[in-house]
Amino acid sequence: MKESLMDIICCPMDKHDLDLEIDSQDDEEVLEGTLVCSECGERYPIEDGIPNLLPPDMRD
Amino acid sequence: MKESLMDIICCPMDKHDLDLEIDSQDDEEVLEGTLVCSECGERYPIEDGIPNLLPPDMRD
Amino acid sequence: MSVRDEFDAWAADGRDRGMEDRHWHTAKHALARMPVESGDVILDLGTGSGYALRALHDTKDAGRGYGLDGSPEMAQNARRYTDEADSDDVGFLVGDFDELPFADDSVDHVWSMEAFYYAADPHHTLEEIARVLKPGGTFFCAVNYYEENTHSHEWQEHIEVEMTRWSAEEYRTGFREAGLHVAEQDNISDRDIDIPPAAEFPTDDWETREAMVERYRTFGTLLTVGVAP
Amino acid sequence: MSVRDEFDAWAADGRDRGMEDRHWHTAKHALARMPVESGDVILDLGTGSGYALRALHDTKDAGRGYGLDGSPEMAQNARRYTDEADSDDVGFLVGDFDELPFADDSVDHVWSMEAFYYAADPHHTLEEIARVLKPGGTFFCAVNYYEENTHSHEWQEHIEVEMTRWSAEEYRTGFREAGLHVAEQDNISDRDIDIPPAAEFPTDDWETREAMVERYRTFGTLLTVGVAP
Ligand SMILES: Nc1ncnc2c1ncn2[C@@H]1O[C@H](CSCC[C@H](N)C(=O)O)[C@@H](O)[C@H]1O
Ligand SMILES: Nc1ncnc2c1ncn2[C@@H]1O[C@H](CSCC[C@H](N)C(=O)O)[C@@H](O)[C@H]1O
Repeated sequence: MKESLMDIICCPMDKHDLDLEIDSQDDEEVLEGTLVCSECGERYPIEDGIPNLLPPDMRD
Repeated sequence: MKESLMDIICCPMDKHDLDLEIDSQDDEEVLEGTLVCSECGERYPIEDGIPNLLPPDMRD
Repeated sequence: MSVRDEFDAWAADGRDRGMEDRHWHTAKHALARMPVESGDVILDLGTGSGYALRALHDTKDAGRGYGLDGSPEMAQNARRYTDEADSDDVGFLVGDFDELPFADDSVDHVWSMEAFYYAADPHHTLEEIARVLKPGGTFFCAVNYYEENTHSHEWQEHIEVEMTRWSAEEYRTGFREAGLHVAEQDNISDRDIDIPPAAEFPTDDWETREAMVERYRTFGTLLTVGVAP
Repeated sequence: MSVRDEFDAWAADGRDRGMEDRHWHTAKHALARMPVESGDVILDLGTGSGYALRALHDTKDAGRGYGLDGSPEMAQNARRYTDEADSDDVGFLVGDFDELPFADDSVDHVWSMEAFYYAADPHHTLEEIARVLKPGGTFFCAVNYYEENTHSHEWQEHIEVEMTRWSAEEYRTGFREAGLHVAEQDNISDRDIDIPPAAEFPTDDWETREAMVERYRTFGTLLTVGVAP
């Protein structure tokens, strides 16, 4: 995912802002990492460049 | 014109309500008459059942 | 020449019905898209023969429909073509696009086919439309005369009323400046017009078959739909 | 079965591309109508192979486009199909229609083709769409599965995710209840599908030619366009 996505995404549950933790990236994109809700602390994985923002109970 | 038209028409110039003066009508419609602006007093003719609500300077 | 003089002459020599026949090819598709609910009040700007109101009344159970036209002869003809069954709900009046004689928030949907560009001040006409529409009401504006349709450019030569030739983008911008949201824009293809085989070109009106195909099938009618916030 | 399990399986056996091919017949017409300006942010709900975003990017100079899908495999495929040139502006994410992970007033236009009716709570999904759209933003909702299209009714038998089968009127009412104005509704005819001559019927899929014509040419795709006030 491009970092510019951070402008418009939010926590699906409480719609608060997300913080980005980067584990790996290339010139263009974040490839692996975590999006963390600044309010509820819920953690959403970024895998193979794709953030997974499913509500936690639908994730697995 | 049907009298129900009075609900939505207004003076084209100042958008105030119009009063209806009827000269002739049948069961359904006003055929001849005058629409008079309740604010500016401008008079708009009804001829052959059709009201003429052109701004006065375009009427003739 | 005034709108009245020009179009009274058209009405007198039957061009109102001729336009109805030709405009119906694309107008019917645009009319079908209108989100008219039973009982809605419709305003038709530059109504001509009045066919659009009769169609909305018959197919969508529109409530009251009012056709405004600057030409008294057009309005008289339109009234005559509207039979008893429809005339309960469909009426005509003479008026000008620039100063609409309708109250604020009084109309559910405004329709206009091949007429908007005759407005003396189209930006003001759009403001008037935004004023009379209820919140959520739509303006379906259909034109064949517009910038991208180069085949229409010469039409101005045949008519003395000044015509506004906007591009598709200018329509979108104009709508937004007047406070209307733009919901869609489309070129509606005229698939009903009869296009002769290539061997018959040039015809009286068309140099080449390609030009005629472009005019009708590709460009067709430009529809812009605005929504009052 | 969950949306994820069902559609991960579809993505794995290539049905994403098959849908793109078939849906394009009518989707292209609906996409062409969208009033997208250069730089607009687009959201594609149930993006499948992601083709709609690539098309808007190529034809209307859309700005950033985001494809949301409940199936990680769909999102992975869509990302792979999006080449370098487009991927600057087109991205994909996994999420659910019911809880959109987008900020209020953050999106110019929402597109969804053949996906909306899989929402577990479609009324809530419409509220979410109204929430994320900027004022004046549009929701172009295209479906082949709907009440009037009787030929689609049996589709539920072949899929374990529960589908919502609204009529055209229920779409209009649902949009309005969620606070969206309804700007247009239309049946977009599929004129690209190949319909064999009468002698070849019954085919594997169709009893009669009339039924096939009705399904594709008459009913086609139901498009409902909503606008945020
Ligand atoms: N400024 C103005 N105010 C009101 N009506 C006008 C106008 N300028 C042109 N018109 C009317 O607009 C019509 C354009 S011709 C189109 C008629 C009809 N809508 C159709 O589709 O066939 C004419 O009837 C003309 O009298
Ligand atoms: N509740 C939900 N949330 C997010 N995506 C969903 C969903 N229910 C279904 N989908 C997705 O919606 C898509 C429907 S198939 C249509 C794909 C594409 N729009 C096209 O026109 O071809 C699938 O990719 C499926 O995974």
